[in-house]
Amino acid sequence: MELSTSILLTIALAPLVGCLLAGFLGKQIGRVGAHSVTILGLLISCGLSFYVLYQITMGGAPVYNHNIYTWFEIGKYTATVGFLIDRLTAMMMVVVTFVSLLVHVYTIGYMADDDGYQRFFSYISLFTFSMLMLVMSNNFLQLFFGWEAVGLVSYLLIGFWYKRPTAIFANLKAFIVNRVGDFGFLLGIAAILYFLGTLDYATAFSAAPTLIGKTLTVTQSTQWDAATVICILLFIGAMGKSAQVPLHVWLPDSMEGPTPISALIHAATMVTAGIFMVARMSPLYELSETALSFVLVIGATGALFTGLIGIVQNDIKRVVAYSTLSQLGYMTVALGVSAYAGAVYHLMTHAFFKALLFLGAGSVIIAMHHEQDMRYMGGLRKYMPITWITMWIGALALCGVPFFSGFYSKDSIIDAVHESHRWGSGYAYFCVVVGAFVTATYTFRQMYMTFHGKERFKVVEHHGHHDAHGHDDHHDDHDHHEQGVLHHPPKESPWVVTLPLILLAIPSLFVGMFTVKPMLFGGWFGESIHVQSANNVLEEVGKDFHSWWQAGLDGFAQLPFWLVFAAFMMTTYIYLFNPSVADKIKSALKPIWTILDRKYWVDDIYFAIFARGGVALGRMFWKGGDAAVIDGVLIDGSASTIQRIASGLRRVQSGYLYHYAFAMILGLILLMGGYWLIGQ
Amino acid sequence: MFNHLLSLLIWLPIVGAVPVLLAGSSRPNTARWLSLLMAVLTFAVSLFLIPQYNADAGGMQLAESHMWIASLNVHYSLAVDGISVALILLTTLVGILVIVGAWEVIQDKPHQYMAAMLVLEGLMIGVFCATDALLFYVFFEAMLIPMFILIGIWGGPRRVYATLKFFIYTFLGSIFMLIGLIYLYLKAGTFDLHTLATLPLTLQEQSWLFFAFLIAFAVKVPMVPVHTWLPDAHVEAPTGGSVVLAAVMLKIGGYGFLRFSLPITPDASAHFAWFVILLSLIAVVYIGYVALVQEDMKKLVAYSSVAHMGFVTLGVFIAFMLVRDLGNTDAARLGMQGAMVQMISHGFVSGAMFSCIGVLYDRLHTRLIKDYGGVINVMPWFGFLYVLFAMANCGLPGTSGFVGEFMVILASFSANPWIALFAAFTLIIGAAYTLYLVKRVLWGDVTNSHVAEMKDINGRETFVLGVFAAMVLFVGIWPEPLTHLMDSSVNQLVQLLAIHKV
Amino acid sequence: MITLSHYIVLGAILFCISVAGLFINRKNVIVLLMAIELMLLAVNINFVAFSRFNHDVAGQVFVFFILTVAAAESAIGLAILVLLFRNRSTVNVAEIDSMKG
Amino acid sequence: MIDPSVFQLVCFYAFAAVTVIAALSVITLRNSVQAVLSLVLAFFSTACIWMLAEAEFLAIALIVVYVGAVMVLFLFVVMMLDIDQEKLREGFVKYLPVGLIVAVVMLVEMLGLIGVRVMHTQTMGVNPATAAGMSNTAWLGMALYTQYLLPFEVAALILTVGVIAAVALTLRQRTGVRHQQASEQVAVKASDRVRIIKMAAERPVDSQPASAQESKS
Repeated sequence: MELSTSILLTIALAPLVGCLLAGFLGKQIGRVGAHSVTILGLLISCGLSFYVLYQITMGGAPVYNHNIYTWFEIGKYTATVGFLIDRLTAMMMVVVTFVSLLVHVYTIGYMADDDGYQRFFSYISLFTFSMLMLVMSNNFLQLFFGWEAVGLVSYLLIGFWYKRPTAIFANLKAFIVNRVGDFGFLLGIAAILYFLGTLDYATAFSAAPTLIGKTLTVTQSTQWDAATVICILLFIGAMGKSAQVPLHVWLPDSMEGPTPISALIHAATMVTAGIFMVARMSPLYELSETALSFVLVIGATGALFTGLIGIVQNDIKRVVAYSTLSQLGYMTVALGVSAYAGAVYHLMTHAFFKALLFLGAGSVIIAMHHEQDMRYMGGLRKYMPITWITMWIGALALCGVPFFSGFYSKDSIIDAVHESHRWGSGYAYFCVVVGAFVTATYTFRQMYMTFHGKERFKVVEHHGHHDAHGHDDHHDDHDHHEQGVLHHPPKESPWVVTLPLILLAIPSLFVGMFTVKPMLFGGWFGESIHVQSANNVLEEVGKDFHSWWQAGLDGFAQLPFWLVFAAFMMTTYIYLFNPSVADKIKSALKPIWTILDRKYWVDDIYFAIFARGGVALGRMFWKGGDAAVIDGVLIDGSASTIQRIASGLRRVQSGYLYHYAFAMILGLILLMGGYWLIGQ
Repeated sequence: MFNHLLSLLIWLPIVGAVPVLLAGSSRPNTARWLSLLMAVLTFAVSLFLIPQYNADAGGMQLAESHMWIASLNVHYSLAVDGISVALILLTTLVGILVIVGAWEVIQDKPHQYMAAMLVLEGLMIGVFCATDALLFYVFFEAMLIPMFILIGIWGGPRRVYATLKFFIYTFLGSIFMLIGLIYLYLKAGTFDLHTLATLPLTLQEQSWLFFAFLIAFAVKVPMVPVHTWLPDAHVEAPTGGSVVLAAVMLKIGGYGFLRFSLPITPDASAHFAWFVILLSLIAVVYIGYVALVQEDMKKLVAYSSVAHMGFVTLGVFIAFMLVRDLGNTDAARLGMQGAMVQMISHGFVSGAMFSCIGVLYDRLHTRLIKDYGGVINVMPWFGFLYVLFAMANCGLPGTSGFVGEFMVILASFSANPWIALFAAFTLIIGAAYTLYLVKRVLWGDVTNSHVAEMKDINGRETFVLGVFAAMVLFVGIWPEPLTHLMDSSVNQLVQLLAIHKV
Repeated sequence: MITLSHYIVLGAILFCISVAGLFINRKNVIVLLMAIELMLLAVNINFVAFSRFNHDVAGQVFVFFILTVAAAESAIGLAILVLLFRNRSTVNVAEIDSMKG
Repeated sequence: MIDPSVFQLVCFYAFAAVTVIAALSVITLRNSVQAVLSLVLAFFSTACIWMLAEAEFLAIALIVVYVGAVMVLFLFVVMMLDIDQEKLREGFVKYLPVGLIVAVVMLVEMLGLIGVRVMHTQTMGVNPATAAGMSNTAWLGMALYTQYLLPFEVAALILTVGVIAAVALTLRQRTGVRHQQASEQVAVKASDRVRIIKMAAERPVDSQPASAQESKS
């Protein structure tokens, strides 16, 4: 049965309606009204998304690809707005709406005392709309619309607490770094239009083989392969959005935003847009080995080196943020070896367990009264058991412990890299395997520092004063309240917070077992993902795959598991039994620690070159170019030259009659003399 | 009425200015209401253009012609094509908004202010309608007078410097155009633009004429390096003056390229297209950096106008490259259409940005960025609109600012990837300067007690900004009506490009 | 035998004398006015001479007009002079400099 | 018997010499009154020269109008104003060389340009007025009242305007002098002179009813 347009429109627009209601009528409908309308919108959207997924997979609905309206039509170029619903899209829709729905619910608890409650709901519903437009798009224009719109919402949400200087710095940084990516992305779209003459996915993909042999004249003597140029340009966009090295710098800073959006935008959905995009463009990427190698190396670098930074972080959210960077690297590696299904699969499992970890971290932060520094936590497990257990599930999934969802996705990526013979795959294999150890290290360190060991905070009861110090005004006096001192003991978060945790823990634990076979090896994605048979590493991996049970058991015997185990042993020793070792190691490896703590100085270099350099350049252009040369020399210069001449001439205009008479007569004499001379 | 629709559009506001002026300073409210009535009437009349103009047919329509100066064979001849219609609608809409925007703001001689605005509106419509070169020139120059008055009387402290600079700059530029027109007249014996377009000219003649026109219109657009009058004029102009200046008057430069450079000197334009493209790219990159470090909000937006207008000239002249060198007329249409959409869009976006600055200025009487900070705390609705316009200014999809830039970048990639690369640089630098402004003005904690006392926008301001926002979103979400209106006209222009005169 | 050149040379000499008068009496408005009268006289001599020698009435008619206008001019000039003296107690041109930029 | 033409030439030289000397004394004499008188002399001798050219009307007109009216006006003004002669002579010596050089250069240039030699051959010939069979005055009058009527009228107008302007300029409005304003006297109305007011015959007892009554009426 064909999917109906009205259902798809409802899916996309329901969150938008919620957003508009909560945003414009926030005061009128109140807090309850705001979260009711947005959650209702999301419920509709999520329910219908599940229905669409069901129809596409089980109901035998054909791929939906129709335009809604024409955006512009000029000559042979048309741009439209429309939907393309295939299995890839359907899966993304479910992931987006499901995580978003849970985050909406979670927000009720997390933002309970915030002044900007309605505004927040409006924003996250707007985000959901934008993200749906991105994934449901059937053309590059709409993709770019969604791409930038999620960037906008991300900007607004990172700067949600706009009074914090760090937050408004972070959101500016995020937007501009994303724009650097979009710069490449837009050029990529322009290249597609130039080579393929269309912005429509289906037309472009079917015409993709014609790219072979086409080149782009870069200079008179240099020709670049068309497919490579297109793919690399598009991937630059993905590097910005999916925070790949070297455009990753915005993601850790984006943790300035409230935790729900860290979970929704900066872990589960928006940052994976780049992964989704490359998977969607697989027919193009398959045409260029060079571009895929580029993707592979970038991804591998991110997977390992950003993970390393995670080890030295003390902010609970930043650990998860760096882990996100690292995991995005894994997905990119999968793309790089043509294991698109693996990447998307990891995207899905990651969406669940990373959202879980973020929301769990948020739950901890609520309990700690917006204290995010793990050095002032510890032993929280007895105060908040649900958070503790669900976060452990997420942590194990992240580490890729067998039978957890993360295991199936991550392990198959590692295997796929192993199978690949692409240039750079050796380096990538090293990175992802070592990355497994690194992942486990920072994850366990985080869990131990947060939930286990000694309590490193004091509880000082302040009766009568505690209303004023509730966390409704956290962002105001966050800075001046003494670290490590709580005014009442930490307690488990309310059900609106824990329910999403539990609902996310379930797929984090089980989704891998049930979906690994069809989605990774069963060709579930069908036509949505195109892999050339020579590149099909997942098929190679799939030859050894029999069942989820068998694969899980096999997992215990493989290198990644033993690396995780080693990391487990090491962190257990250090953080659970002998915390002083940590400081010793830190001082012993001071140079390395410094490198990691300074994040390889990438931020500093960027800030020095691009921010300060840009301002200095601008000042030079302004003062030197506009003010000095154009205005000073050309404009005011010519004016003042005229003025100088005029003031010289003005002296002649003395106002004395006899001067004028004299000049007249002199002129007469000269005239006559001249005439006389000529007459001679 | 429809036979003289264009004349009506031109003269309604100009004649309407007389009763406004007669209302005198003793009856300011009568003057305000009268001028609003005139502006609304003009807008209503301009709406008739939409059904009257046949967008599918394109070409010059609704023509009227009368002998004006018989001894010089000058005609009072008017006609519009799709591009003019779009620009006229923009003018009449902005005309209403500036009058509403100045309602209580202008307390000093409001009747004269309103009358000047109405006259200016009529003259600008005249520029967009004129199909006789001398008539065009008369409107083109006459426009300076009300603007000169607006800045000179209701302007800021350095208004004398700014008005002089503005006037001399533009006047000097148009003198060259006049010389070019006189040469053409001596050659053709007429000022009729259509005849001039078919006049055969050698490449050398065309080159001289091309540069004469280029200087005139480059000043108006303005292009680097003759842009420095714009920041000064904007800074000193009253809000309404800035809005009209940015929203409509700059467009006349771009429009002039289409009406003069393109049909009269196609070969020279193609020959020197690289030069204009280079200047446009410098405008995008160089001016972007200059905008980044501005300390005055109006200057910043003024510089961003220069950068955005760079896309207009880029789009127009990239078409030459595409048609002449590559034979890709569709991409040329895309680029030209992009330039046109960018003109309309920039009208809304920059108008809105200047209105926003006006709103702030009315409250704090300063335009320096450092005097603000944390405005969102006290003016949330204003903040919402300001962010929307800022996003439009940095070309976010879904706002009108994106459409034109998108089309031009797509077209320029087809011409040369490097041009597209530099043009697309606006994505980064545009976002940087706009959002850096937003960060310093809007976000953050309230920085001083003056900001703390600011009141959110009132109904009148909400109306002005709301109309701008609606237009920005409409064009951004569904540009097809706008592109369709101009498409056949753009197509005909592109056909003209291909015709070699030598 | 009187020839045309006699008259013309006389006119030229008178004109040059009055030019010299303008120079050396640059301060005294009265003398300046008189020098201008002399100049007009020189011109008139030329007109009369040309009229007589070329048998054309126009020259003498023109002299008539010049006399008329010169009379009006000196009347107004003297009136201004009187006014000037009344207000500023001087006819020294050097002191009349309110137009000086 | 002397040849009439030689006599004419001698007369011309004599009058010309007087004219030049008179002109020189106009610009050099220290005393303004003397200068004006010199100017009168210059005009007078010029009139004689014109006589030699048989322009009798203009010669007489020059004497009557100029010497009789304008020069008297000059003299009148010069004598009326109390002018400090010494101060006005400042720079006389200083500018004398410049003035002389300019004058001489100009003279040389003029004579050179005019081409005196060519004109030297041109003789007076027959008097056009006599040829037309009328006197010089009639000859001039014929031209003036026919061909040049409009300029003549304009000239008259200019003279009138000049007279009015001269009077207007020198007219002095003295303060403290009583004038009769005829126009105001004629335009006066009865209401300007007498104000008739209605008032009660008796003094009101209290103000309240009185004001009420007043407003009623």
